[in-house]
Amino acid sequence: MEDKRIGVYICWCGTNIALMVDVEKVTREMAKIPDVVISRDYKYMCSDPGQDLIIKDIKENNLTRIVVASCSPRMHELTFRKALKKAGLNPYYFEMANIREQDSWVHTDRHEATKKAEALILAAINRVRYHEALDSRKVEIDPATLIIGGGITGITAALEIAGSGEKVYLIEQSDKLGGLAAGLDLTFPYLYSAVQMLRTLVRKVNTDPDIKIFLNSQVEEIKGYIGNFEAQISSAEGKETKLKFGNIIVATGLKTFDPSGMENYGYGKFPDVITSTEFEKMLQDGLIQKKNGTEPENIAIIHCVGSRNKNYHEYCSRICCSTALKFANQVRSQLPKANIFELYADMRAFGKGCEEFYASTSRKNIKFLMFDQENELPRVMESEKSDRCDMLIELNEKLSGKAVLVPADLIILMVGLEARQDVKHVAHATGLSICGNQFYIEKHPKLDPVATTTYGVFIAGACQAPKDIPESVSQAKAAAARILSTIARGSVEVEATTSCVNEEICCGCQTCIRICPYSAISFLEDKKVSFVNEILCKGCGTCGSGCPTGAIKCKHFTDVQIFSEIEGLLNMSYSMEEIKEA
Amino acid sequence: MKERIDPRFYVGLEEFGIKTAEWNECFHCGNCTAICPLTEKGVLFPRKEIRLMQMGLKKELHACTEPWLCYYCGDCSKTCPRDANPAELMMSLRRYLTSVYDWTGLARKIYTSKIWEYMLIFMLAAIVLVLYLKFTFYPAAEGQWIGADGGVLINKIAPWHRIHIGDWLMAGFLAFLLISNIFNMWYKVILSDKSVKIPFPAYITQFFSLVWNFFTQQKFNKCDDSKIYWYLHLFLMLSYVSLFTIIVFFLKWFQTDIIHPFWHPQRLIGYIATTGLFSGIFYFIFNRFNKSRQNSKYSHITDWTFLVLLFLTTATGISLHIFRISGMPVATYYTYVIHLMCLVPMLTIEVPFSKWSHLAYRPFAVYFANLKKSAIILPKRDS
Amino acid sequence: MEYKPTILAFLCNWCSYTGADLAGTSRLKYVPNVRVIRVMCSGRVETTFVLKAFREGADAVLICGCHPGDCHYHEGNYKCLRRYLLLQKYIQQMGIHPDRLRLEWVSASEGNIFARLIDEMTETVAKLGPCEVRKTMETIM
Amino acid sequence: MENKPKLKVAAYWGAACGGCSVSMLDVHEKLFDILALADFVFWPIILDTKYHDVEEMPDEHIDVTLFNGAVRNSENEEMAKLLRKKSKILVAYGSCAHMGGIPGLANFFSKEEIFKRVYLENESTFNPDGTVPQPVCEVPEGKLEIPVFYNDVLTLNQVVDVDYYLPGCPPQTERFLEVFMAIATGAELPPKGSVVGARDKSQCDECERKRTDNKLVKKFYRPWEIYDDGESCFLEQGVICMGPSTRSGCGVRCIKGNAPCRGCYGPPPDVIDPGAKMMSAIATMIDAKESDDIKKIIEDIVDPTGTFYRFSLPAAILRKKSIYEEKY
Repeated sequence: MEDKRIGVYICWCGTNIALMVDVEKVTREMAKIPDVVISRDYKYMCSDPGQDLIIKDIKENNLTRIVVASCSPRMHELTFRKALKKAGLNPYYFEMANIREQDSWVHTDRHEATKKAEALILAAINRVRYHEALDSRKVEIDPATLIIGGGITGITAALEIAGSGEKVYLIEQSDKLGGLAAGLDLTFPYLYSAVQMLRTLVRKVNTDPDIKIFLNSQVEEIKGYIGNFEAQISSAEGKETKLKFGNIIVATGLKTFDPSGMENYGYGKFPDVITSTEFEKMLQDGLIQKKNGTEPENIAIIHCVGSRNKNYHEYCSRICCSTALKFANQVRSQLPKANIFELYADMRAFGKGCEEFYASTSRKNIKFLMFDQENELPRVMESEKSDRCDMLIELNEKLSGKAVLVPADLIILMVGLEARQDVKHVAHATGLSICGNQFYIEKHPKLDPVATTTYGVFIAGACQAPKDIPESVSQAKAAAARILSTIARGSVEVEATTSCVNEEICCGCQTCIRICPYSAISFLEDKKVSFVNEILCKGCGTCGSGCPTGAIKCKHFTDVQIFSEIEGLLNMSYSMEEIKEA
Repeated sequence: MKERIDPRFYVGLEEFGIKTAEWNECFHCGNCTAICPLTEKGVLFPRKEIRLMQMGLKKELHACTEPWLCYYCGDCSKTCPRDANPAELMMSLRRYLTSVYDWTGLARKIYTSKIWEYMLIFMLAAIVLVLYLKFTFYPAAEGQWIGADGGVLINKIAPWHRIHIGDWLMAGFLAFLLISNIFNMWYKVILSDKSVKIPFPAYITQFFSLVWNFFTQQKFNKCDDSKIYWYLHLFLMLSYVSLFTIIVFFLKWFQTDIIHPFWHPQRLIGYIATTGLFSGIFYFIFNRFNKSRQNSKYSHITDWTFLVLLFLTTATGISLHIFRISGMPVATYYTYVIHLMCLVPMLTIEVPFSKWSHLAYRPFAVYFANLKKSAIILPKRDS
Repeated sequence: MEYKPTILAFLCNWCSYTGADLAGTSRLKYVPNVRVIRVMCSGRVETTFVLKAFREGADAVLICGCHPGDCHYHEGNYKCLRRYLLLQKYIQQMGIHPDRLRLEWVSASEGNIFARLIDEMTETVAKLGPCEVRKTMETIM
Repeated sequence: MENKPKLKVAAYWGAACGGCSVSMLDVHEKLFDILALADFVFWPIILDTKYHDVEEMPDEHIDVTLFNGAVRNSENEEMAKLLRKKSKILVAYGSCAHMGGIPGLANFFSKEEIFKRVYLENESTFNPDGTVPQPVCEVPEGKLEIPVFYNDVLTLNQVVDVDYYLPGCPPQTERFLEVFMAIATGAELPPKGSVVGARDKSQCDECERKRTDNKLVKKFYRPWEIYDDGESCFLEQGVICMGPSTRSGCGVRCIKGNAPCRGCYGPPPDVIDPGAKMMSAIATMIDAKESDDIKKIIEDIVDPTGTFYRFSLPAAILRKKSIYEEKY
């Protein structure tokens, strides 16, 4: 075994780490560890000068292993691996200690935090000793792309990709393209017609030779990996199609919240309590009227139905406020005499032109009444004959602190957005993770919002979180651009941390074969041993811990690596115990 | 019972100076309440009134004493980020509330239509003229009209007891209206507010605040930056009240044939009061002209009418005095009638129906507000 | 000085480790007794690792994975659950208190849950006192 | 050939059942070949040599010592140390010396518990004065000393440095012969510390039973609880078989005898703790997703430690029960 020359680099992250961890002390301590040739601290390791520092040291002091203690590896592991590569060192001769997200940011006792940092770094040093050189593999990219979801996001992405002559498969569950946008009349804040907008887009998609559309269809399961996916598409008529493609865009969007569960709004009980979706339909048909066909005199628009409320969804659905303002405008122009009430919890008219839209709307004698999500929500009640209106809304008006009654003949519930029922199915098929709100999780919330942790799978539009049309469209184009760039390159590098079988040891018990979720392991009848297809393997390591002979090695997560990590973490904490006793 | 929102409430209130375009802009940041020197626990104006306006909660608004507690320093309007001009809303609300308290409905007419206002003024003036011609004597050539001291024998022209009868009729009339309106106010502010219940003793214990505020207007003092405004306002008010009492109750002593020496209280008080009135009037007129002060930026027609009438009354009053001591019977005769023709409409219109009524409503508002404070607050929401 | 237990935690990369990071990015505070080892999937956590941890002096071992059904690798977390339950039986046989080994599901969005979990677990383990396994193994007679 | 000095061989047993010695004697007629190459200088069960004879030998006088049995008391340890000193090559012979073996299961109990059970509570023991062995006791004739009974059972390499391990309970005589001959004929020896007389691949490699990849288990059985079909993999029948994490070399004897492997041959290379490895593997085979279902299935594994560590407890990561047992 070649001698280990380890370089340890500890990041201040400005004050983020240095405030809670005594970086200089840790640096000194680490220098004492055997095999550690260099131990440095630096303001921002991830910065270019920071990386150059490492590269320089590797070259000058021919370091063979690098440990960086800074933020989460989920943040910068790749950054530093690249640096190692630059320096001509195998990128996997690197280990990271997370002393920011899991130390300096979460602890309040500087001494303790410093001790913890030492333990974490020691563990990393221990571990990196046993790291082995791995080479990341290149895989060819199938230029076709699968887009799940034929909403405005999916359509835009499809057009974008097909626009540069690449094949696109567009899967839509329903019988027509357009998604939620297809249900809209006008769009806020400039009151363009959504219908017209979509019509042109859909026409383009339908006529584009590079786009193959599957209506009433859904993805059964997706096999493979970036560049070489393979999927089973089944249509409502039970027609099965096999597709091959290199990348996936998930643009499944969201569905509107069903208010039937909220008895206080009496949806379903009162005929003239309708959802925003139903009202859009009404507007598309061009006539605002009650179920009995007469014209409503008092129209109440209730915001945040199912949104920003602990009992339903805590998040803000983002589109409802501006839509409600749009409604107010449309009602005002159709029924100049009508009394219009907006019952809102908070007016969130963010985004270009929307605050102005709110201001102009508020000057059209529209009553903005605030309710309190914490307190009782507004309650719709039957009215007396004497009230001269069909319904009354009981409301604790927040700004005045008065309990009041709001007359209403037509009540529009601004229903929020929520995950579709099949979100889990799609997540499993595509290997995406779902957050607490059942939205797909992006790779990085700020720096990489359309990529996901699964290579070759991108998310765009509302399925990642509620979004309005411009946001969805720009995400669609972003995702498309990402894919086009990989197609242009023709191949991509993928992780090397897979499993492999030591044929000298494997006894062919075949325990591992069913363990693998990607059926990457097969049994070689001739040799009587198991074999891992490293292209299919995604490196979860479950087979390794299921193998009774120790024949399966999980690269980069080997027993000995983890053992040494454990020793590092605990011995340090033991010496701490002794310190305490002393 | 919860009050129902009335989106049309604001309709027709523009006449009082309630500018929808302004208060509608308010988005309730609360700066006005924060800056107001009079805001205290339980009295959170002017945001409250704006909100009630926006929501059209009539009952709630009528139960408000706050407009009367505001002395229009205008800080709220200065700091308002939306130019919702709360101060002016409070001013306009005072006009509106005056009309609300007034059961005859005349106040609303006067505030909302010039025609009505002037018609009333001229009608009253006419009545005065007729009565004057009927019950007084023209100083014809024959007969002795000049006294030994060279002053006009005014009681020969307009005998004080006859005038006195007129005074009393008027005073009675005013008193009746004013008191009944105050009862109306009490009903709207205290009785119809189900959330409070006033223990009777409070009425007595708080009575002092009524009197005290009537004379000192110390609240007013708290909110003004330049003291001069408050002093002049107080001076004017006191001069007005003293003259009013003298004329209504001590006319015999005030309207004499003999000319007292300059230092005689009768004359002295007269002069001081006149100065008080004049300085006040001129100061206010000046303000309303150059709009330097926030509270004089916007002038309702009735504000002008009031000032003009008051000015004329004072002016004619003092010139009447001058003509008398300088022994000019005819001038005295005519001036006297003009003086009455200004005075009577001024009082009859302004005191019960218009601006002048605030001299009663303000202290009562403070009184009622204190009553409410001292009262046990019952749970706000009826559930 | 009051006794501070050491908890060794195995977190799966996709849910729990991300959740722990979230606790950091949202600046939640928890006790500094936990030492985290990142594995790609809770399915990788082998009985050997847990025993090793106790042997090396961990007072408690925590395994966190994605919620059932949410595993990034489909079913790794179920495999982990099975191992965990068998281990529980084994360590109890070896005289280790069951509370010293825990399996919890922490999703990528549950930073707060992770933080609370660490605090609460530290408390329970602190009540148990130091884990004597390491000492036991070191003493011969 | 003639003038080549004979190999000096010693054999000793620590805490053992004697099976190992028998496995050596099972060479039958091959004994002559052995004796042709070697002299036994010390072997208590067949030669009347005494400890002091060994003590008198010069260091490294013995070429090979085959030490079987675990280290349980001071005598075992003393002799292990002595023989180490006197031998060139020390071989841990059999499971007990290798991993503690069956006696190692005593690590479940403390010395006190064991004495209590054996000398006081044992139904067949009559011991009214409750006498328990004392290392030293005074008798009229003078002072009596017996070895000190340790609290733990130890493997040989836990007390002395071991050159080779010859696993098995007992080791197969053929394997013994192979190894012995290799040493005797001066063939090239594997690196120190390696396991000899066993293959790297584990049992399944030699096992003739039918195996598929379907190792999902809905219920575990102990061997007598089911009718073994005699041909399909024990694991697939739900019988826990240590075969996968046990070296082959025994010629899959137990399995051939329709009994699942118990793991006496010890773990394949790189496996630190065969029990743990096997536990890990067995757990993944459980065919259930809900905790309660899984627990139910696990209930059938009545005694995990006894099952997975039958021969290897003292060599395991947790080599004994925590003496500071926690109450719950």
